[in-house]
Amino acid sequence: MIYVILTLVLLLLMVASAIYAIWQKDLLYAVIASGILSLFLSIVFVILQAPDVALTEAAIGVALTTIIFIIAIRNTVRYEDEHDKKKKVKTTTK
Amino acid sequence: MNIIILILILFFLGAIITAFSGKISALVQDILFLIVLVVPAVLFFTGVDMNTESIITFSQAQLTFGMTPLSYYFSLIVMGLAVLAGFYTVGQMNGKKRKGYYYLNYILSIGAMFGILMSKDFISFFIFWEIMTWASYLIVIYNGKNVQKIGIKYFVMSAIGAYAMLMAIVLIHSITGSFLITDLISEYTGMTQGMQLLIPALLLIGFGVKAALMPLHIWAPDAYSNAPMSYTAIFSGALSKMGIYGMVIVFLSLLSKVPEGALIRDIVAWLAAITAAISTLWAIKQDDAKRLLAYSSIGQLGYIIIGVAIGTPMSIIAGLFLAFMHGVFKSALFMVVGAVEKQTGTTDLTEVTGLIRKMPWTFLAALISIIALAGIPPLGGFVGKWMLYESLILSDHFMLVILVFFSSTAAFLYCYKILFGFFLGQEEKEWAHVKEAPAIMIVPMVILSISSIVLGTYPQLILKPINAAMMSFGLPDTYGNLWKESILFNKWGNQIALAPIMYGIMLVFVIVTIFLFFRNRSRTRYVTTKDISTSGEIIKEHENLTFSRGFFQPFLRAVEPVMKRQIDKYMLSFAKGVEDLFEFTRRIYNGNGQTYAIYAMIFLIILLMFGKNLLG
Amino acid sequence: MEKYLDILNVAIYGSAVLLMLIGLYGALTKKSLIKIVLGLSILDSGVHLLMIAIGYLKDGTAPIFSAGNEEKMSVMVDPIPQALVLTAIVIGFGVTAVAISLVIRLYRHHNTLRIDEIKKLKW
Amino acid sequence: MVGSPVLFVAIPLLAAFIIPLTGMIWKNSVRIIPGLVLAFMFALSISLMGYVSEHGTIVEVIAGWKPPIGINLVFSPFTGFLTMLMTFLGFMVWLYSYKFKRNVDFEPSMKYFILLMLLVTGSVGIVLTGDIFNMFVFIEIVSISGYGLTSFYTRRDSAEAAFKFLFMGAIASTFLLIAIMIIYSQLGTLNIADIAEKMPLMDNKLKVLSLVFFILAIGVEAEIFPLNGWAPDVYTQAPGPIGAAFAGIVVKAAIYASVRLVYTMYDFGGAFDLFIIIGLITFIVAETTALRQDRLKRMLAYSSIGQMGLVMIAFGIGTKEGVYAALFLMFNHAIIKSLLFFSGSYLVFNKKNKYIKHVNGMGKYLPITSVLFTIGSFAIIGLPPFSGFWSKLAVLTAAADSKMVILIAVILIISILEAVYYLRVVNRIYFFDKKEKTETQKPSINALIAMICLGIIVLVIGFYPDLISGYLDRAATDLMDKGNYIKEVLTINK
Amino acid sequence: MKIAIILISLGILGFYLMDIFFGIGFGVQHFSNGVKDLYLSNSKDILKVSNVVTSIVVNFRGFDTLGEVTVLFLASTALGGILYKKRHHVGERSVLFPASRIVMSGAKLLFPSIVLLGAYVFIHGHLSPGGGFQGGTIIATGFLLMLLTYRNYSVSHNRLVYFESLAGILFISIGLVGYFSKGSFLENVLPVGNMNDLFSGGVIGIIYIAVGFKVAAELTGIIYTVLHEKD
Repeated sequence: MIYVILTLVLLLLMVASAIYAIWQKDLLYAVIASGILSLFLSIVFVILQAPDVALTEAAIGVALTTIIFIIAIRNTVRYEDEHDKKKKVKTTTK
Repeated sequence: MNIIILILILFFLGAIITAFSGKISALVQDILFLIVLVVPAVLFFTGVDMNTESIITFSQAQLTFGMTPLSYYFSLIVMGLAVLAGFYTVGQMNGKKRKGYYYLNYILSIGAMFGILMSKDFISFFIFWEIMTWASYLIVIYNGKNVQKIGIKYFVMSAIGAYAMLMAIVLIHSITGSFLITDLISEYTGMTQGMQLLIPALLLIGFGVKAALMPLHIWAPDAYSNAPMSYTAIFSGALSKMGIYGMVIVFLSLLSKVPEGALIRDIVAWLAAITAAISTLWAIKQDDAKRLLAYSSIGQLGYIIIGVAIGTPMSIIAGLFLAFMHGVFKSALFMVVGAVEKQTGTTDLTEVTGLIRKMPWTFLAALISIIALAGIPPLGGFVGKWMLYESLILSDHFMLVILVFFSSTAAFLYCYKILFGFFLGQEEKEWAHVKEAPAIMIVPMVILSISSIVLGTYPQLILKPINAAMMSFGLPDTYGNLWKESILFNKWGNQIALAPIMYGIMLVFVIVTIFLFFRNRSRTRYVTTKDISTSGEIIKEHENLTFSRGFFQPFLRAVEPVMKRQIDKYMLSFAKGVEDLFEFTRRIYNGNGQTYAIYAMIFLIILLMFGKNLLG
Repeated sequence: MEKYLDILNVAIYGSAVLLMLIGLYGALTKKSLIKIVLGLSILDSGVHLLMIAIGYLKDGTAPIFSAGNEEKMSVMVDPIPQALVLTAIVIGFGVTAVAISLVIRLYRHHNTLRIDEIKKLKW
Repeated sequence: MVGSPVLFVAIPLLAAFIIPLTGMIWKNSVRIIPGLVLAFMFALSISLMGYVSEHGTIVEVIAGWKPPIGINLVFSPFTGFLTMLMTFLGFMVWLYSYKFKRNVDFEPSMKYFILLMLLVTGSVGIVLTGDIFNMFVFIEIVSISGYGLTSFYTRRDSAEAAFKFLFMGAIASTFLLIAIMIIYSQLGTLNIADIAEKMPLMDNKLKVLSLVFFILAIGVEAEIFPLNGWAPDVYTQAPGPIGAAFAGIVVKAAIYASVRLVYTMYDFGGAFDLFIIIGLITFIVAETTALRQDRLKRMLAYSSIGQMGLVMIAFGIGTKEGVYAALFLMFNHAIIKSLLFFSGSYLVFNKKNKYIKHVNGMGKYLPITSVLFTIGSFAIIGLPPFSGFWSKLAVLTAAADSKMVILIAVILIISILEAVYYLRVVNRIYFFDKKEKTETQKPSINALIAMICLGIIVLVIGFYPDLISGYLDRAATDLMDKGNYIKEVLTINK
Repeated sequence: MKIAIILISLGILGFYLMDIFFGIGFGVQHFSNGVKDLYLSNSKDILKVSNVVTSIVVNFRGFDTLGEVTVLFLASTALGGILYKKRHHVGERSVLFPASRIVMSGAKLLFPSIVLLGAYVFIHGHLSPGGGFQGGTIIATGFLLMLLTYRNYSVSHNRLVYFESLAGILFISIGLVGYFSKGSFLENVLPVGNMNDLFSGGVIGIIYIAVGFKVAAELTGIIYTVLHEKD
């Protein structure tokens, strides 16, 4: 019973973070949100009796994918609207 | 080794060797070229008979080679012309660029024509047909002028024809299970009615393109005039006859067997008559000798097709006879134009004048060939045309007779134009340096002219093979009985009945000509055509006031309404419209990766929604 | 328990499909290349959840034999989808890494991340 | 038996892992080893084909588990024929690009050859494997090496092309996973033969939907119409030989996958009609688009897509003659299109946008390359006596035998367009004057050898098609015999 | 307009997907004679591997894993090709803010334990959840931590190549040994031992260790390449 509720909550959070990730204009936040999604996903995997997958998802989805996205954002633009490109250049160069 | 296969291999290997022998020396190349043309011809006339048959088996198809009486008759045209034009070619191509390329394609197309005639099944027929097409295509674009327009037009029309034929071939195969022509003929009457009409129609489209039948002729004027004249002699004389060859088979062995065939035969006959009439008008209009002859060829082919399509024994004899004659005199004329072009550098009738003294042999060849073309007795053209008229009248095709007679009469106009434009008239300083063409070019022309005369007097020389060909299609034996069919012939062995009278007329004509010539000789005076009194008006320099300009102007004005509606303009604008339409399909690929993904989603949705109905 | 199972049925499959649709929506509508790649990775997550859910068995245990449960084969959840997802996750990561490097190079080349401005190749 | 199908995968992978090590010691080894491996694969496929034609299909199991459990590789006349074709082309591509990459730095050239080798390996894997998830893995191998190879030249717009490819590929692989899972959830197996046997048990609705997802997923690699937006870009931007590799190897593998689905796994009759519809649309759209192209490689790309549409049509006819024709087309297309890509990329070498007008007058400067390009053009139009004619004839005959008259007409009409745009290029090569002063690049000796090899094959097959028709015939029989495939795989006694 | 089309098509797609998966049902098994039971029993009786996922990944479907490792290898190769630039700038990094001293020393402390954890995970892959992929990824995250923390931390490229190549060669060699001695690629050639023993499962443990090293080296390489990508 408690697992059911926990699962439901996790699924809800997952969908919410997915929507947030797509909706958010600040790509950094969006990427973090997708990392959180992966974290919840790995917990759901544990609940669904898939510990191996959960471990993989936790390591790859949460850590590596996110960091790669972040590096990409560092190398390119932080905001989805590129009107903010110049602002980004100002704020992020040291 | 079968002799037919040997000849084919000789042609194809010889073509390649000839092409590359240019690296050694030009002379070697010329000699090789002639050897490759002459040796197969000799082999053919000595070694091939009706019984030689050979089969090459592939898993997909069997290639069967052998000779029929009909193909023997056409082979006479091809081999004879190939050798004669070959000698002419060596003279004409002397010193030109890309000789290897030209020789290669020349020999390939001759070999392919020979292959077509020797094929007994449709696959080898089609293979050689296509080789002939692309080899002639490569020669049409040899000059490098307008290749994108003229060459592509020729190839597209050829492809339409060839693919129509290919479609017919695969349909035949699906029905009869065999590619053999004889199997088609034997099983044709058992097919469904739709197939009985569809297959001949498709085949006729294929043959009609090469024979320049009306809506499919649009490539011909450009292609004929753009190819080097030594090849156009073959092109018009022999290559177009391949279309006739196919048509003879279709008409005689397929369409004559079913009642519905009469409809197609009438349609084709009418189209051919219209072709003859319209292209004659166009020929009259031309100022360029090449184009003039090209249109004239289309018109002449029209007569031949009429003869073949009408389908009475007499008309078929007429058609086949005209086919041979057309090969003879039209090749000679194209050679004449080629000789003039080589010596003067142009073929514009309004530019070149008065060559009669400079190039007498060429003039002689042109004169005789033109008399033959116009159908004036006693030359060969007359015999063919007479038989054609007679057979048309006897088979109640009066409208056709009127059309044919009209165009035949109108043909005098352009005949005169070409003779007058090049050879008669004033001598110009511009052409003072012109000399007679080299002997190697003159000899073939003269031989062809002589054969025109000979065939006019002794038509039985080729009536015999024609008769054999027709008997192989189950038609009655007419050889020796032609007097029953035509009043032209007398009882004793197909002699022309009127020959003495005709020669009498001819003699009178010649005498009168000589008389007039000597009488008026003293009165001739030389004026220059470009120094005309203009009553004070200043002539612009580029304005050419040669008398050859605006020839037959009133006549052309009279027929202008007919000529305004050019079918090739419609077809070209149709092609252009189609191509512009494809500009839109191209816009589907708009470069945005996301749009492509959306296409994928829509594709998925469509499949999801209708997949059940589709897959069931 | 049947009732909860139904809830979970709707919830798990529903959220997996929802994740996929959200990911696809992001990939198909967003103009930023990074957002598109992010959408694709969310799409992948949804599919992985779907696959694991298909292999799940009611009241199942993880497919690992320990000293106690050596005979309880029938209650183990299906290990095959798990193995497949394991492979799929790693492959998905490889694709994402390549995609990100392409994004970086596109930015270097075009100085923009908008996909509708990167269309030099068309027609 | 000399060797086993598993070596087709194991040896290249081993080589791929070794190459970075040997590259540190001997720099040229990164070029030579892939060639040796590809040659080995080709030789192996020939020797196995010899074995197969005598003893029947080879089924090789992995890790000693019989087919429903373990993964198996099937080397039948059909898959073997495709393997032979692919490895041969792979070797040709290697030979062509051996010196081509000389002016490139060491590291990228090493990567190029590793990726090329694994591209071929992945394609061969797709063809040989008897397990759908394994097929997915190989498809991903092909895709990722494809992305890497496409974006090889950093100065072109290659990243854009690769990204489009990746975008489509990622979506496709997602749906491929879904399709695999639908099948697994119903039948509990991943083995193709096992699935084919159990397929009647499956619910019809799920069957339809899973096939739809499969078609979407594999269609991306097979370049069927609405999914092929990436293809022209990739062909244009990838290095010249890679275009040939895509046209000759990758697409063939994808077509194989879709054919295996429809012919073996599923038992829908309507799927064949779907093939014809999709193939026809692809054929028409691609060929009409190719007519209006002004860049050479893009034109070749659309033409290649169109030819694949024709292959789909031929497979959709569904008779043995149709399969024969389709295989013949695949063979011809692989050889001829590679020849065209090889020679074409020298004709427009060093030109930035690779416009068709850049080939003007090249006949004088690059005579052999031009002749080969011309032969290729004539062959792909289907003019006899080149090899393309026989395959076109086979397609039309097969269609006629199935009474598809309108289909024949459409194919022939579209073929005219094909002739037009190829001849336009050929005319330019020989009859136009070269305007620009840019340097032409003479083909290096190895590239010339590769091109001449392909050209000779085109001519030889044109004159004597029976050289391969035996292989084609056995392959077609093998594909049509679904029951035999299931029996061979499931009753292997290992 | 475009958005409307997309939304509609996504809606239809969602409908069909839901339709499919509700039909399949959650928590139930549709097939009776699938390969699942065969995998479970074979893993227990023949291979003596307690983690069935591991036995599937490494042995039953070992070919997939080989492909998967290849995919990673390809990804790192392709990535290197895509981001290749002529000038090498080892030592430059693109992390923006220098890490604080606490983070630095914390990372130093954590790094060995992360590596150790990773090694444990892949060594015990056949006994407990985890394995080569998971362990390799964990080790890679350890390197990631170090790379992020220390400005000048650099991983020797050659060493990565050694690890990557040797591990890959080991994997395939084991497979080939199986092929040449037992007749089938990747077939077990070692004694299987007892269940729940560290030395059980024959070659599975060795292969998983090789996979672990390879994955760790490849992922580290990927991160390293991307991280050093700077304009």
